[in-house]
Amino acid sequence: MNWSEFFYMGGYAFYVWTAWGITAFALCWLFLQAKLSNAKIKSEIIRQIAREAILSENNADSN
Amino acid sequence: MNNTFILFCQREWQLLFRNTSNLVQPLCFFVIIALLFPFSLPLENELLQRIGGGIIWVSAVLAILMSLESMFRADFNDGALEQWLIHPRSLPLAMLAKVFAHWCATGLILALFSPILCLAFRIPAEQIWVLFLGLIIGTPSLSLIGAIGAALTVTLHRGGVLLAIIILPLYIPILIFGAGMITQSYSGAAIYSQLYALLAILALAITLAPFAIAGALRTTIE
Amino acid sequence: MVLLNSPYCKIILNEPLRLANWWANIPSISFSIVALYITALNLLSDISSTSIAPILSAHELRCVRGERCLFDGVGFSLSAGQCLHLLGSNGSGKTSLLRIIAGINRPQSGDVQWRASSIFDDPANRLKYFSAVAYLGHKDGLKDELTATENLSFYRRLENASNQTLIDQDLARMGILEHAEISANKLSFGQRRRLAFARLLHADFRLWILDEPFTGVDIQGRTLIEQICNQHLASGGIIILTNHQSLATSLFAQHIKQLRL
Amino acid sequence: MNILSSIWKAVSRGFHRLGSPREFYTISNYLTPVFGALFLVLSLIGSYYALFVAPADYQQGDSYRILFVHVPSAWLSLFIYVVMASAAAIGLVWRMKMAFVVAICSAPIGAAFTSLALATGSLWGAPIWGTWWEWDARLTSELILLFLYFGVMALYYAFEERRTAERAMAVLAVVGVVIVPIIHFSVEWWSSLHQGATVFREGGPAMPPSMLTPLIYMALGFTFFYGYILFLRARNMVLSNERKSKWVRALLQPQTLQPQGLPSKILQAESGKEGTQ
Repeated sequence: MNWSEFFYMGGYAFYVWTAWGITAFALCWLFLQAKLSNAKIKSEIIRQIAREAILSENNADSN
Repeated sequence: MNNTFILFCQREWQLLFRNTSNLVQPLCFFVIIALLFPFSLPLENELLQRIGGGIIWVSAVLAILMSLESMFRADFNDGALEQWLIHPRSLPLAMLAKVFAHWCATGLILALFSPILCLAFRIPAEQIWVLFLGLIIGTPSLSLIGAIGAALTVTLHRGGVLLAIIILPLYIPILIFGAGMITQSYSGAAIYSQLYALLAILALAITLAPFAIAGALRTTIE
Repeated sequence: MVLLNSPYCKIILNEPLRLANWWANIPSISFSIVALYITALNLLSDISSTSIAPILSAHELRCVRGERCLFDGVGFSLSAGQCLHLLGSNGSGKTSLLRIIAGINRPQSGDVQWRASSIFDDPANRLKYFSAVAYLGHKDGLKDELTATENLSFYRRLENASNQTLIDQDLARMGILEHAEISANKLSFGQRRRLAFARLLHADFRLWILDEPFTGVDIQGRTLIEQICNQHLASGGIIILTNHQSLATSLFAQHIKQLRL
Repeated sequence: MNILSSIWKAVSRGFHRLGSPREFYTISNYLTPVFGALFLVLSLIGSYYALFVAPADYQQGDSYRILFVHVPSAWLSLFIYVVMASAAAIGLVWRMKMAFVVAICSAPIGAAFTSLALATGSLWGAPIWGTWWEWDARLTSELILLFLYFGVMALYYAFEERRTAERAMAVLAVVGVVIVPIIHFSVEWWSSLHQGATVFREGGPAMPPSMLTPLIYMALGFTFFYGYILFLRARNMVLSNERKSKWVRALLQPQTLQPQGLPSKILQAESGKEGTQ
């Protein structure tokens, strides 16, 4: 199984590999975007909880 | 006569014919767009004849799309829409009447005027009749489906562009069959299959669109 | 529910979709299965239990605008001849509450009941409720191009009220008869409020929902509207209104219940 | 008869239980990794067969291997639209928040797969037709489907109030799903008007088993990928929608012991306050 002939793909190397490359890229992009927005939302909520904790402490101190 | 359909039709005609500006505007828009194409295209007789039907159909679609914007906007701004939402009368039937009256003011007038425009494209007499028939059958479903989009975007202050984005893909089958009738009749073939397809779409639109319009209004009126 | 009992599902089921290649058939089949499933489940849903209650009652209403919760746990019950006066600062959700009671919007949770059955979940009761309620919001629902009489006659025919002839009498009662043939956009704001109010006369609306009825109306107009409301309450009607000034001095003060948001 | 009604109650109770965001979140804790694993296994096996094992096509040589990527994404783009429209219809009829969340989260995934199908389709057609874009029936209906997806997403993001946006988008999705077969039908007729049947007839039993098995693996793998990403995005949306509710707070509470990303000033102020108490 010589690799160079496999990658040559019977002359259509460019089309086949760009097609598969685009698919792989699209799948990874969808996955990464989902993961990144998950992290972003979680950190937002955590920061909000922390901020409210501090606010409630200040109110507790003040009155 | 207090039948919902007649009541709403009369009211809509009263409103539309009271100021004729919103009768004339779609017509002028239709003519201007149709006349823009000859300036931008090569003017050989034979080519113009072949694409004339398609140009008239595209400008009819755009003229109807422009006139849809104002269909619910006025009623929403002065609160009439809210009164219809809380009324025992059937809202889908009222909306069917409203779209029918709106079609009479736009679609019907475009169709009646299209033979005159065909002269500008030197379309032979027999195709003029086919184009007229196609517009008469196609424009009501254009108005009905467009009214769903108008109902969805009535509360948005810049809803015009969005209306075009969400509705134009849904217009493609009507455009294909309508313009297809002319290419068929140009090559001498029978136009019945496209005619039946347009009639089928019209039947589907008349039965389902009013319920979708009523549903859309109920969801977006907050 | 409107989407449901339409011919929508019947059309999809028996329309023979002859699609070209095999993979295109899957969507229509799966969609018709879903449509069948929806209609079947809907038939099985049973209507909530009935209990003796005053004519109009609301339980635990909750409304959210964007991320803000306007009000929560709001409830009241009204019987014939009572008037509910909603009090609250600007933006406290008074208008949203009125729109929920009128049935225009659904509350996020809680329920509004007319004659002991819900106006949102029970379609038959909802129609009966709509024929008995009149909602007069900030926007008065009058078309600018039409004249006063045309506006009024449209609403009269909408309620297929046979007494078409009373239109001039009602306009005279509201003091705008001399402007009967003027198109609505030429009327002043106060005159438009009177015209919108004229719609409620001689109509068999049991429940009036008025959003600040006295704004922009002069002194005679105010006393006139108070007389009409008093007469309506005396004849067993119900009124829900919002007003910034207190109504203690008004004619129908003895009927009033207050609800602070 | 009562067996049927008991099954019916179980189904509808499960159905409604899935309706609540919290139940969905706990269930999806287990389901999401399963979908992810299934996707990886199936698509790796499928691509191995597709690239290495399947013989070269006598007519198109090796360029037909794009089929194993084009057909699954084309099929999936339509499948996602139908799932989105059914979720929208269920959301409208039963006013179920979760149904709207599923519909909204699957719209971008559908748009991604449609553009993927368009790209791979034109790449596949290029060596045969010599041009990058050919008004072929399937490619054109894919293009229209892409516009439908953009229309649905544009409508959702046009409203400020989330609740109205969900329901308006749901109505458009349901209307769209009625018109999709008509669009497909009219484009099929329209393209047959211009040129004969297209060069490659893919899909259906005409394919030899050595080509069909990898195609089925890839199609299943992509479907599980859709499920996986849909669950991820739906969980994100549930978290951000319910950020005020107690169960989200409880869920994220233990993580505040080592708060990352908090500016150091607040940290000292907090520790300083504890020190003085």
